Amino acid sequence: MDAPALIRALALMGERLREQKDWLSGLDAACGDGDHGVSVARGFEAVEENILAWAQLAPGPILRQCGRVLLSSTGGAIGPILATFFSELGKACGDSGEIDTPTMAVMLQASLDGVTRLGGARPGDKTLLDALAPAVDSLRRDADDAVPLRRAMHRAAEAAAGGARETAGLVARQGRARYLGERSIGHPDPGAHTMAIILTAVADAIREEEPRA
Amino acid sequence: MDAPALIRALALMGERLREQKDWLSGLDAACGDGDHGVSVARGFEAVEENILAWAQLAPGPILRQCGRVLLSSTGGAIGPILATFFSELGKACGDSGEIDTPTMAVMLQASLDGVTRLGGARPGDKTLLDALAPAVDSLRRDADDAVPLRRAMHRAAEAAAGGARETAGLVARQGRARYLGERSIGHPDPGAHTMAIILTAVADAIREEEPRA
Amino acid sequence: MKKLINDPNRVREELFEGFLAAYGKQYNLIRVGEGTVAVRRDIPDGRVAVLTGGGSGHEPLFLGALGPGMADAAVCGDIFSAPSPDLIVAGAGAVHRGAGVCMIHGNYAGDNMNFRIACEMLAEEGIPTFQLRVWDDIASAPPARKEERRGMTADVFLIKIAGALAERGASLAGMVPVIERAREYCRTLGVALTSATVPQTGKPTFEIGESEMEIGIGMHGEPGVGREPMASADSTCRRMIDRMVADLPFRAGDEVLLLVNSMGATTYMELYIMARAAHRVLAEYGISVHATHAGPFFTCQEMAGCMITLMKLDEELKSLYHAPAHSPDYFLMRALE
Amino acid sequence: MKKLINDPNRVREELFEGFLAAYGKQYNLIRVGEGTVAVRRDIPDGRVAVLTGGGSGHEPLFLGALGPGMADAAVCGDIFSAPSPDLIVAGAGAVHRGAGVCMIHGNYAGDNMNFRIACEMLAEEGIPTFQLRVWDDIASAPPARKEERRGMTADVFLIKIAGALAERGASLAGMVPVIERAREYCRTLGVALTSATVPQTGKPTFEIGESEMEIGIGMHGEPGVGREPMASADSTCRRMIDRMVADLPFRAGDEVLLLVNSMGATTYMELYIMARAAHRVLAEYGISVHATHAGPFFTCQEMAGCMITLMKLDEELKSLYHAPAHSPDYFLMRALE
Ligand SMILES: Nc1ncnc2c1ncn2[C@@H]1O[C@H](COP(=O)(O)OP(=O)(O)O)[C@@H](O)[C@H]1O
Ligand SMILES: Nc1ncnc2c1ncn2[C@@H]1O[C@H](COP(=O)(O)OP(=O)(O)O)[C@@H](O)[C@H]1O
Ligand SMILES: [Mg+2]
Ligand SMILES: [Mg+2]
Ligand SMILES: [Mg+2]
Ligand SMILES: [Mg+2]
Repeated sequence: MDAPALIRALALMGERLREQKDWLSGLDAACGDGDHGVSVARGFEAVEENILAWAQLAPGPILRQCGRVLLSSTGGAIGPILATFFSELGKACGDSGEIDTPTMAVMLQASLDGVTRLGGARPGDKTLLDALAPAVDSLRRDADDAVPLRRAMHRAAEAAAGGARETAGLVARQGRARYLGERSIGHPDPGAHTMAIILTAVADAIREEEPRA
Repeated sequence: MDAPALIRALALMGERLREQKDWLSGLDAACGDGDHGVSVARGFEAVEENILAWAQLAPGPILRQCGRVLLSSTGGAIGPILATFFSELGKACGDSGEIDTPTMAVMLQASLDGVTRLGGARPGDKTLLDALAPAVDSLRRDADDAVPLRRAMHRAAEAAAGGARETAGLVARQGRARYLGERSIGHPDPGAHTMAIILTAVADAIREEEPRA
Repeated sequence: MKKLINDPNRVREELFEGFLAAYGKQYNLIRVGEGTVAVRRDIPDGRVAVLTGGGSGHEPLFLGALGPGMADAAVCGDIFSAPSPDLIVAGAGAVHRGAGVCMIHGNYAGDNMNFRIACEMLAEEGIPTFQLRVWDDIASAPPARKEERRGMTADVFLIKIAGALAERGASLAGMVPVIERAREYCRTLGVALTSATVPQTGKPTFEIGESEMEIGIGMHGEPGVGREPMASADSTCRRMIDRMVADLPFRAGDEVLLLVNSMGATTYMELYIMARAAHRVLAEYGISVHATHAGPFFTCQEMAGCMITLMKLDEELKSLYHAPAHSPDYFLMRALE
Repeated sequence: MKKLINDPNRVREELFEGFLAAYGKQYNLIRVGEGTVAVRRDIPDGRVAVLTGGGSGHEPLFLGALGPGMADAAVCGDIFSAPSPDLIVAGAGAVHRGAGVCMIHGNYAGDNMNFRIACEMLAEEGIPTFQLRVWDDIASAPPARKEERRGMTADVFLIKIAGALAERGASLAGMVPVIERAREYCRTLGVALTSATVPQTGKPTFEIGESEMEIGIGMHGEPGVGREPMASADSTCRRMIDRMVADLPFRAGDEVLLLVNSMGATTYMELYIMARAAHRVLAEYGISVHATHAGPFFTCQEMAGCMITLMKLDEELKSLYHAPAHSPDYFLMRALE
């Protein structure tokens, strides 16, 4: 995955998050304050305004810039979380112009650690981590088996989507939802679904003719 | 009309005003703030609590005491108006133990002047004066014709009731109703109906065996 | 009717007792007699006393105006009805320090008559009084019949001016022309979005449609200019300011105090947005705002709506506005020099 | 949704501009950069700066707390959402006078993370900070997990204490134990009668039945102890005070500050009646009330409900409470000695 593919991924996730805006806000209304989809869409709108200016940059700087823009324009708890997710991806990516499966595994692991440090959440707390963690595990396995990035990324995205769906069975222990305790069971976590949409967009943006690892 | 008859009249008007409380408040709701009946009933409730203590007094002092009690417990615009009405009746009555038609005419005229001085209203302004003024005219005619008080008082009360009904056709120029201007036409004035009820109770409390003038 | 009260027929007494519990100690306030009269203890001798009052249910006014440099006595009638003369006489008697009592109240039939009777009774006791009837609502009568206009939030500024004059030792006669000029310089207009509920009856004060508003409406729903469709804060505020400016008239170069009053349930968000609009429209007229006060001062239970008061300033009124003052519900705290 | 606003998506900017128009001149407040950060100009050198902030829509907090002896900077996020780190950094940078910045904000996930990132960014610029997360709502978590409790009206008292310490030249490190003790001494509990409408969406923050109330409910409708039938002010207040007293616990002989907060559309009548009940119940516990503040301090649009905050006082905190202070929306004005 190179810079142009990354730019395509950012545009694709922005578009899809805008389409799912009301659905995501609806999920947040069940256990929170119902603004999640609106906040995320607002963040990626700001990203889209900046994308052209980043076209010449390497993947690392693009991801770090994306993190900074999300930090100042998303709002809510999801703002700093997504900002940390993208800036940690960018830091771990360094200056390489091409991201392969092993690099992406290291990058996703770094973002998982960053978000955990920021919010103090753990897998099972019914947060975005419950989509990110399975994606990281899947990608590390595929990196060990030298699976090419497009397939590896799709399997990671599916793991994330599965994780997001499974959050419905969990009791929330972070954010506004935690105040419902048991009553949060039955409602999936909006942040986890946002993460699944992001990772799926990354996978879909990787072109077929990637050189086999 | 002697002191016991006056006491009977006060009790009778209190009872009737309490029965008509909601009707009177309803009239006030049309052009005002809907509290007229409640205020008047509250005032006469306080009068009833004091009536026994006044049984030994002459009519003048009873009326003045009644005015003082209404002043402190009725509230709203009607409080001071009724208080002035009763205290002026009491002042004009002096110490005489017996009220005949000429004395009642002088007393009602005095109360009309007192209420006019207090509120600055004139007949035709759609206020309580539009019931009191016709009653005063009727009583003064009957005083000249030496009509006995019971009959004279009933005719005065009828004149007041007629005046109260006719206020529906007037444009309010006093109190809250005046802010409606033309829109107050079609709604009778609650204060005028209260005055009619008061004068009717006075008439009904006068016993048949009053010595013919 | 969902309200945090106890017996609806005892709200007047209970809110009064709660106010005294909250601020009595801090402001040297005591109850006078059985009724609902609160007075300040530490009023210096020989000084004019300032008394205000009216129906309860409009809090913070009138109790919230008690304090140094503001009101010395507050007399509260039942919810929405004038206090009786003997309550007013009791309050005036308790704060009279030999120089007379200046009474400030809204221009309503019940208030006018009860205060007038009280003043007559006080005169018989040798206590001189002056009765300032406040008539700042431009919607309730044309300029030619100003004396018929309802009293709204101008009380807040007029109590401040009277309190400052009294604090400076002015005589009752000396205060009259200044507070009458201040009254003349005040114009108010309100806009209502929803009505409110009367605690004792649970009934609404008036009816208004889901998407309607009414400019000029009275505090208890007395009709104003007429119902119209909801409009934006900017356009509504412009129309209100235009009418007030034309009414005095305010002229370019004038300096004013601006009060943006919540009628009970209006958010500060809306008050700040209306203040923003007011500042812009006044600037277009070349009228400068000396100070702004936004918040709930004179309310009507949980009514949603906003009242704007403008008071023209001259040098004397400006210095009286800045005189030190302190009261429980932030009535024009000592402004920063 | 009937509100006096313009474009629902610009309420944050417009209420901010209105606030600055109303009080900017009077309190030497200026805007910092493009966002919604208001800071005081006249902060002496070498003094710790006090910064507060959070989502808009809760006015008067956080803007209304700006002023001498109170907050030096207020950073406002969108309606009900935390301000971004770069806004916080801009505000802190503008008021830093060499002795660091003390940040006071509610204990919400978004606020905690954004303020934490901002503090890390400021540390890189050599500006020391202390982040006081306010967690006074006893309904949101058991005493053992206090750090998970939501922040409510205790901000009002804590900003006053921090502002007084800074005014007296305390160092940042020196302030920490005092404001942490003050936080420890604060307990809050709310009761909601109605929900409110979010301006941008026109949707209600939560649903509640016609004859229901909920004790312990969060500002945006986060569930509390549970729905129950409407009850009288006295019985509701007693249950709230009982739980708060048991939680600290407050003991006989303690002296407290009492705040009776309107959540947006609650009448002063109800606040005074709740204050009356609070004073009586506290007296039964032998707990004395040093001072009471009733009014709208921390609201949620036009939500009807009441929040009670108790803060235990010791001699140091009492003298800091009495330190001079002045702010636009009457945040604990200089209390009368
Ligand atoms: N401590 C945390 N760690 C990781 N994710 C979190 C944390 N707290 C909240 N989240 C994520 O944030 C999402 C809520 O975002 P948002 O609605 O913007 O927050 P809020 O409106 O409560 O400020 C949740 O669905 C959850 O996935
Ligand atoms: N100036 C006045 N002179 C005589 N009667 C008046 C005057 N103003 C009002 N009233 C009478 O008072 C009645 C209203 O009484 P009430 O409802 O108690 O007043 P409010 O509620 O407006 O204080 C009117 O029906 C009218 O008859
Ligand atoms: Mg949310
Ligand atoms: Mg009436
Ligand atoms: Mg009335
Ligand atoms: Mg939010």
